[in-house]
Amino acid sequence: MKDWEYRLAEHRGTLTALAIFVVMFIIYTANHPAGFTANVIQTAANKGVLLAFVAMAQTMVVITAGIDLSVGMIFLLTNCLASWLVVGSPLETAFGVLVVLAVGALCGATNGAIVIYGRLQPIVATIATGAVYFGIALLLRPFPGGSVNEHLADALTGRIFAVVPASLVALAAVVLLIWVPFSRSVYGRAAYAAGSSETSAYMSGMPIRRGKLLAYTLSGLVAALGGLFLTFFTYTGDAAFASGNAYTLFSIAAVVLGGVSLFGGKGSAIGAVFGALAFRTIGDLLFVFDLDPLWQPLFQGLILLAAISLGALALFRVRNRLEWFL
Amino acid sequence: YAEPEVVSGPAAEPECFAPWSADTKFFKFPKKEGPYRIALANGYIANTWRIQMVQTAKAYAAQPDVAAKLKEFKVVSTGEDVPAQISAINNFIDSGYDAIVVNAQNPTAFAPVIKRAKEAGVVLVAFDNILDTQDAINVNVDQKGLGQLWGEWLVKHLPNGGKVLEVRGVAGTSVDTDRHNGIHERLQASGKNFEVIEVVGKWDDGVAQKVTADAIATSGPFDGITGQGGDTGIVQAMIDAKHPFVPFGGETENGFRKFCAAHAADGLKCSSAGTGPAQVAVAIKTAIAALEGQVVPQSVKLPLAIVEDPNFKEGQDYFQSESDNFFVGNSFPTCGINFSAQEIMKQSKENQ
Amino acid sequence: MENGGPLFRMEGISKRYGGVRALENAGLSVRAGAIHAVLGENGAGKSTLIKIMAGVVAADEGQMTLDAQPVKFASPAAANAAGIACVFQELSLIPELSVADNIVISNPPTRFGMIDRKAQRRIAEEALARAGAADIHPLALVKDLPLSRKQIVEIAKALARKPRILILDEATSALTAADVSKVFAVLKRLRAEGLALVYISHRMNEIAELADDCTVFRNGSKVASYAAGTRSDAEVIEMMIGREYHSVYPPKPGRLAQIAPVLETRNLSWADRLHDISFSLRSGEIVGLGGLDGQGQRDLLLALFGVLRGLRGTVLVDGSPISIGSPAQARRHGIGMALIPEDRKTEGLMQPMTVRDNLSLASLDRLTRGGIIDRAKEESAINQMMTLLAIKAGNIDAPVGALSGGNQQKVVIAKWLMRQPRIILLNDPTRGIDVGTKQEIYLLLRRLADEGAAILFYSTDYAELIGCCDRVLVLYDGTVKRELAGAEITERALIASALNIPSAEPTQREPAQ
Amino acid sequence: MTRATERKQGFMRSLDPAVLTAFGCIVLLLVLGSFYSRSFLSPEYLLQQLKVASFLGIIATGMMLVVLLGQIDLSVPWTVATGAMMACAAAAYGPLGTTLAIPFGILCGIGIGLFNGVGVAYLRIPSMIVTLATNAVAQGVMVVYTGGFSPQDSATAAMRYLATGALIPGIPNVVFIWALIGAAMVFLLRRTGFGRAVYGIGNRERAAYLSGINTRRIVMTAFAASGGLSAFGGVLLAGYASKAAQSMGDAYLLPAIAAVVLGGTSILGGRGSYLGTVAGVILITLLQSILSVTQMPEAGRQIIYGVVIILMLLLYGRAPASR
Ligand SMILES: Nc1ncnc2c1ncn2[C@@H]1O[C@H](COP(=O)(O)OP(=O)(O)OP(=O)(O)O)[C@@H](O)[C@H]1O
Ligand SMILES: Nc1ncnc2c1ncn2[C@@H]1O[C@H](COP(=O)(O)OP(=O)(O)OP(=O)(O)O)[C@@H](O)[C@H]1O
Ligand SMILES: [Mg+2]
Ligand SMILES: [Mg+2]
Repeated sequence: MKDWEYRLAEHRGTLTALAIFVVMFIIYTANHPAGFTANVIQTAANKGVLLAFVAMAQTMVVITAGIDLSVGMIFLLTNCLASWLVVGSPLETAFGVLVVLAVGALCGATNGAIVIYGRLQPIVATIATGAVYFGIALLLRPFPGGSVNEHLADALTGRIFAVVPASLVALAAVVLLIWVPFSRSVYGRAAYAAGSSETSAYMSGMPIRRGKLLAYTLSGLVAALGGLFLTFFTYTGDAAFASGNAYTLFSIAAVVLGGVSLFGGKGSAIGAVFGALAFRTIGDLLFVFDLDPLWQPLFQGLILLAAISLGALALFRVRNRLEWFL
Repeated sequence: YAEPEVVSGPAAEPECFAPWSADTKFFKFPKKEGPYRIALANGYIANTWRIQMVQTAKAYAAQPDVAAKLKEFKVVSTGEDVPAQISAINNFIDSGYDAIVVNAQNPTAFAPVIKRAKEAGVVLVAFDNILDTQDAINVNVDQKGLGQLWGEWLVKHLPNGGKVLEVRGVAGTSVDTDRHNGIHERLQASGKNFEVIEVVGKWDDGVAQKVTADAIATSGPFDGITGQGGDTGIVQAMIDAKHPFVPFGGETENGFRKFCAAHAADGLKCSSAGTGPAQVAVAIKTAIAALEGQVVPQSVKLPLAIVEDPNFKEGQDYFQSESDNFFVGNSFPTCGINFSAQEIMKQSKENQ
Repeated sequence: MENGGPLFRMEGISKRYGGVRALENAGLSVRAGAIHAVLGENGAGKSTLIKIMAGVVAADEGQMTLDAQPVKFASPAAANAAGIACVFQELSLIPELSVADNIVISNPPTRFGMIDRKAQRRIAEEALARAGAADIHPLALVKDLPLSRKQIVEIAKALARKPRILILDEATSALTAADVSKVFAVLKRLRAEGLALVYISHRMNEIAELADDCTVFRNGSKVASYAAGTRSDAEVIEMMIGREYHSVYPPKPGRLAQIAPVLETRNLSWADRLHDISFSLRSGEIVGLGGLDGQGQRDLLLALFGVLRGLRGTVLVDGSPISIGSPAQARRHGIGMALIPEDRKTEGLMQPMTVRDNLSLASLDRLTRGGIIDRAKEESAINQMMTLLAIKAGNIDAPVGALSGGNQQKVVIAKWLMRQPRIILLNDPTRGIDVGTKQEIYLLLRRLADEGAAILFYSTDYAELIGCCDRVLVLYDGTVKRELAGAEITERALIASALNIPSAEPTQREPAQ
Repeated sequence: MTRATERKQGFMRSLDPAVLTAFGCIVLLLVLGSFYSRSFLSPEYLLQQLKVASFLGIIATGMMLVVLLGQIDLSVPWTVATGAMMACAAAAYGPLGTTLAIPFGILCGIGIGLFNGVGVAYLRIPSMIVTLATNAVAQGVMVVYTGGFSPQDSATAAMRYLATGALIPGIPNVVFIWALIGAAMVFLLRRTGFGRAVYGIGNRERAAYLSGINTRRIVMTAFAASGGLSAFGGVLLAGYASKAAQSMGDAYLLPAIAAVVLGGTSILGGRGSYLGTVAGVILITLLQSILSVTQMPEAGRQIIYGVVIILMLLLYGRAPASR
C-alpha cells in the first residue's frame, strides 16, 4: 500500500461523515423554500454548532474508551452560569467567559478524576456527576432567565462579511486551537493509546493518567464552549433536564456518525463535528418534506437508523468472521 | 417592514380576544392579502396533550371557513431542544410564512427570533408556554389563577386548615412556579394553619403516583391534595394506599374526572380546571385575525375550563368509556371553537 | 567485559499474587556487553521477574541496583528513563495506532509541543531497519499486522528507546527461522555495542546460539547461574524441570494403512490468500503444516473451521462434501472438529473466568440437558481432563488468567479434548511453552492419533514438525508447494520448500493419495 | 469437593464484598431515613418500596442480561411505553384481546429487543447506538399510534391485578413476580448453558465464538429478553397506574443502568451476580424515595442523588488497582 492509502484509511471515518453531511445538506437546501441562502446557512450553522461542540467534547472522552453521560449537563450548567456572568462591560464579559470555561473544565476534570483515580466505570460515574451538575444548574437558574452580552452574542451568532456564519468560524477555531494540538500532543496520544489498549499503553510507559485527565478536562472545556454558544443563541440560561439529556444522547449518535469508535482509540473530533452537523440536518429535513406532524418523530428515527446502519455495510465485505469481534 | 401599530382596544372579537389585563396593549398589523401561509412550531411531541394539540390544530385548519383563508398550514415538532425550535422559527421566517404559532420550550430564549420576526413582518403568536415579551402575541392561560383556584378550593373545604399534599410539576418551568405560587398565596391568605408537603410529580401519572405513595407512607394521611398534573396517578395511589378520599384541586384529565365523579360521595371533592390543547386553535385564530388587520390584544387571556364538584356530568365533563389520558376541556365557545377532545382523537383515526 | 561489577542486579525478590507465589527470594545479575539467558519451565516466574525489572509490577520484597545504586521503579516510564526497555511476552503495542506511533510511543519527538510526524517516521524507519524489517510500512496500523510482524515491531520499539538494558521475553516465539536470524544479528550487534541483554526463550537452540550467561529458574526461585556452554542441554533441562529428561518426541508408528480420509479438501481457495489447496487427512495421522509464517497456514485452519466466508472449492468429511459456516457447525456431531487457536489470550480463553468455566465452554451442548448444566457430568469431565493433561491449578474455581502460560495452553487444549473431537486442528500450540509441557503435548497428540483422531498441526518450529508429523504440507503463498512424508521430513527439505527453492534431494515422490 | 460445599462456595462467591456492601448501604439509608421520619422503618413503607422497586427490578433484570454481554440497552424508555400501550390496545379487541393483552405487550417488547439484537449481533452496530435509534423509532411509532390509532389506553383487570393485587395477603403480586423472574434469572445465569455463554461472550466474544458458541443467537436472545422484560415492566406499570402513557418509561433508563452497576456488575460485561442487581435496585428506589419525601428543592435532590451514587461506588465499586 502507498502512503496515501494509509492516510485515506486513517481518515475514512471522518470522510464518510463529511460525505453523509454533504449529501444531506444538499438535499436539504435543494428543497428548502428559501434555497441556499446566507440566512438558511446561518440558521443551520448556529443550531449545528451547539451539537458539534458537545459532540467534540464527547469524542475526547470516547477516544479514551470512556463515555460521558454528563456532557449535556455540563452544557446546561455552563449555559446557566453564562446567563449570570457573561454580561456587562467588555472586561466583565471576558472575565465571565473565562469563568464559564474554567467551570466547564473543572466539571470535566472532576469526571476524569473520578474515573481515573476513583477507578469507576465512566458510564455510571457520569450518570451520577450529571445529576450533580444538573442540580447545580437548577440552583443557578430555578427558572429560565438571565441575559448575556448581546453584542458578543450577536457577533458570534451572526455573519462575517455578511456571508460566513461566525459560529462556524468559531467552531473551526476551536478545532484548530484545542483539538488539533491535543490530538497531536504526547498526552493526546496517550489518551488514544489508553483507549485502544490501556495495559499496553501502561506497559509502554505512557502518561496515560495524565493523558486521560487532560482529555476529560478539555472535554468539559469544549462542552462549556457549547454552553456559551447556547447562551449566545438564546440570550438566556435554562436548566432543562430533558434538553440536557437529549444533547448527551445526540452527542453519542453524532460521534458514531462521525466515525469515532465507541470502543476507544479511534476516530477524530473533526469526524464527530461532521457527524453532529449531519445529525442536525436530519431534523432540518422535516422542513423540506411535507410530512404529517405526527409522523415526524418516526421519520427522524428511521433516518437515524438508516444513517447508523451505513456502518454495517462494511460488514458484508468482511471475509474473515473473526473480524466481527474486534 | 411592517410593524404592528399599537392601538387602543377593544379587540375585534372582544369575547374571544380578551386582553390579559387592563394595561394590555392592542396591536393592529397592516392588513395582508390572504390566503395565508401559517406554521406551527411545536417543541416536544411525545405526550398526549401535545398530540391532542397538534391534532386540534390540524382539525381547526381544516375547517372550511378557516381552510379558505389558508394557503398552507405546516406543523413541525422539534423535540425538547430549544435551539432546534428557534432554528425552526428562523427557517419559517426565511421561507416567507406569514404567521408562526409557537408552543415555546423556553419563555425567555426567543428574543433574537422575535427580533427577526419583527424585522421580517411575520406575526408571531405563542400559546401554552408563552414568550416573555411585549413584541409577540401571547395566548395565555392564567397559570397563577389556576393555582389560586385550587388553593381556594382547599381553603373552602378545609375551613380549619390541615395537612395538604402538593404534587408539583416539572421543576424550573414557569408553569409549575406560577401554579405553585398561586396555591400558596391563597393558602396563606386564608390565615389558617396549612402544612404543605411538596413532592415532584413531573406532570406524569407514573411519577406522581410513585411520589404520592411515598408521601402517604411517610407523611400521610393528608386532609387535602392538589396536583398540577398526573392527577389520575395521584388518586390511584390514594386508592392503593387505602388513603381516605379528601378534597382535591387538579387538572382536567379525563381519568381524574372519572375518579372525581365516582368517588365524590366518599369525599373526593374535586375542582378540575385547566385549559385544553384547543388553545392552539385560539392561537391560530388570533394569527389570522392579526394578518387580516384586525385589532388583537398583545396578550390574550383564555378562559379556564372549570368543573367543580358536584357538577361532573358524564358525556360532557368526562367520558366514562374513553381513555384516561386526554384533557377534557377542549372547547372555547366564546371563540367559536367547539371540539370535544374525543371527537379530535376519533376524527383523526378516520383520517389516517 | 570482565571488568567492573554487574550493571544491574536484583536480590531477594519476592512476589505473590494472592495465594500464588510467583517469585521467592529470586535474583538476577546482568552485565553490560553480554546476553543473559533466563530459562525455566512455564510458571517458573521469569516474566514476573522481568516485569519487576521493567517497573510493570511492584515486588513485595527485595532490592534492585543499577550501576551499584539502589533503584526503585514506580512505573514502566521510570524504568524506561533509567534505560531499561522491555519486549513483553504479552505484547504491549497499541492496536489502533500506526507502527510509527507505536515505535516512538514512550518518547515521541515533538515540535512546539506537538508530535513531529516527520521525525517520528524517520525514527520508526530507522528502528524497523535495525530490527531487520524495513518492509513493514510505518503507517500501517498495528492491529492489521500478523502476530509475527507485531513481534518485530515490538522489538523495533524497544530498540528505538536506545536502552542500556534490553529485555526480550519470548520475543521470538512467533517468529520464523528467517526472522529469528535477522533478530539475532541485531542482538549480537547490540551486545557488541555494550548493551546488557536479558533473553527469555524456551528454544534451546536459540539460547545456545546467543547466550553468554544463563540463569535457570524453577518454582519462583533461582536454581543456578552459569556461563553459557558449561552445561549440557540435558543437564539444563533437568535443572529446569527438576527431573530426568529423555527424548522429546514419541516414536512414530511408521507408514499408515491406506484407509479412507476423514477430512479432504479439493481446490480450496479463499480471497487472494488460499489457492487450490487439496489434501487429505486420515484418522490416526498427524499432518503438519509447514512453510514460512504467514503463507496461509492460519487461514487454512480457519477456513476448515468455518470462520472464513466466500470459500471456493470443496471440503469433504468422511467422503461427503459439506459446508461449514461456523465453529458451532464444525464441532457438531458427525464432523467433530476442534481448533486450538493461536492466541490463547484473545481466542482461546476468558482470562477472568474460572478454569472450570473455561474448560466446559466448548462442550456446553454436551454437558447440558434441556439447556441445564448437568453438574455431575461437568465435574467428572473436568476431573478427567485435569488429570489427562496434568493441569497445574491450585483451584479450578480460580481465574484461568492466574495460571502460567503453559498451563493456560493446556486448558485451551483440554477444553476441546473434552468433546473427543475426530479432527483436531492446532494453530501453533506450543508457542511459548516450556520443554516439559511441550513433550507432554507431543505425547498427547500421538496418543490422540493412535486413538483414532486426525490431526492437522501448524507449527513455526521445524523441529516439531520433523519430530511429530507423519506428513508435512509445506505452504507457500497460499498453495501447497510440497508434501513431505516419513523420512523426507528433514530440516533441509522443509526450509528448501518453504523458501520455494528446488529441493536438493532428488526424490520428488507423488503425494500420498 | 462435595456438592454441598461446592454449592455453598458458589453462594459465597455471589456474596462478594460489593454485594454485601450494597446491602450494607441499604441498611444505612434506612437508618438515615429514620432520623427524618420513624415511618421509614415501618413495614408498610418497606413493603411499598419493595413494590415500587419491583418495576425497576424487572426492567433492570433485562438490562443486566445485556450488560453482562458487555452491551447496553438504551431503548428501555420507549420499550416500556410500547409494552404498556400495546397491552392496553389489545384489550380493546374483545375478550380474546383482553386475555392476550399481557402476552401481546410483552411480545411487542420482544420484537423491539429482537430488532436491537439483530442490529448488535448480526449487523455489529454498537449497542449503544442501535438501541438509541430503536428508541427513537419506537417513540415515533407510539406518537403516530396515539395520534391516530389508539383505541384504548386503560389497563385490563388482569394487568391491574398483577400490579396492585395481592395473592398472598400482605405481599403485593408484583413483588412476587419480581421474585419469580429473579429466581429464573439466577437459575439461567448459574445453571444453564445459556448463562455460561452469556458470561463467556461478555468476557471475550471472539473466544466464545471460536469455542463453537452461537454468539450471535445468544446476543440476540439476550436483547429480545431485555426488550420483553422492559415491556413486561411497562405492562405492570400500566396496571399499577391503570393506564398507559407515552412518557412512562423515561424514568427507568438511567436508574436501571445505575442499579445494575451499583450491584457490582461490570459495565464491560462478563462479571456480576443477580443478587447484586437486587441490591442495586433497592438502593436506587430507596434513595429516590427518601429524597422525594424530604422537603428539599429539586436541585438539592439531584445533587445528593449524584453524590451518594458516587460515594457508594467509591466505597465498593472500584476496579482493582492494577499493580
Ligand atoms: N493499565 C495499568 N496497569 C497497571 N497500572 C496502571 C495502569 N494504568 C494506570 N496504572 C497506574 O498508573 C500509575 C502511573 O501511570 P501513569 O504513568 O500513566 O501516570 P501519570 O500520568 O504519570 O500520572 P500522575 O499524573 O499521577 O503522575 C501507576 O502507579 C499505576 O498504578
Ligand atoms: N497477574 C497474575 N495474577 C496471579 N498470578 C499470576 C499473575 N501473573 C503471574 N502469576 C503466577 O505467577 C507465576 C509465575 O508466572 P510467570 O508468568 O512469571 O511465569 P513464566 O516463567 O514467565 O512462565 P511462561 O514461561 O509460561 O511465560 C505463575 O504461577 C503464574 O500463575
Ligand atoms: Mg513468561
Ligand atoms: Mg507467563
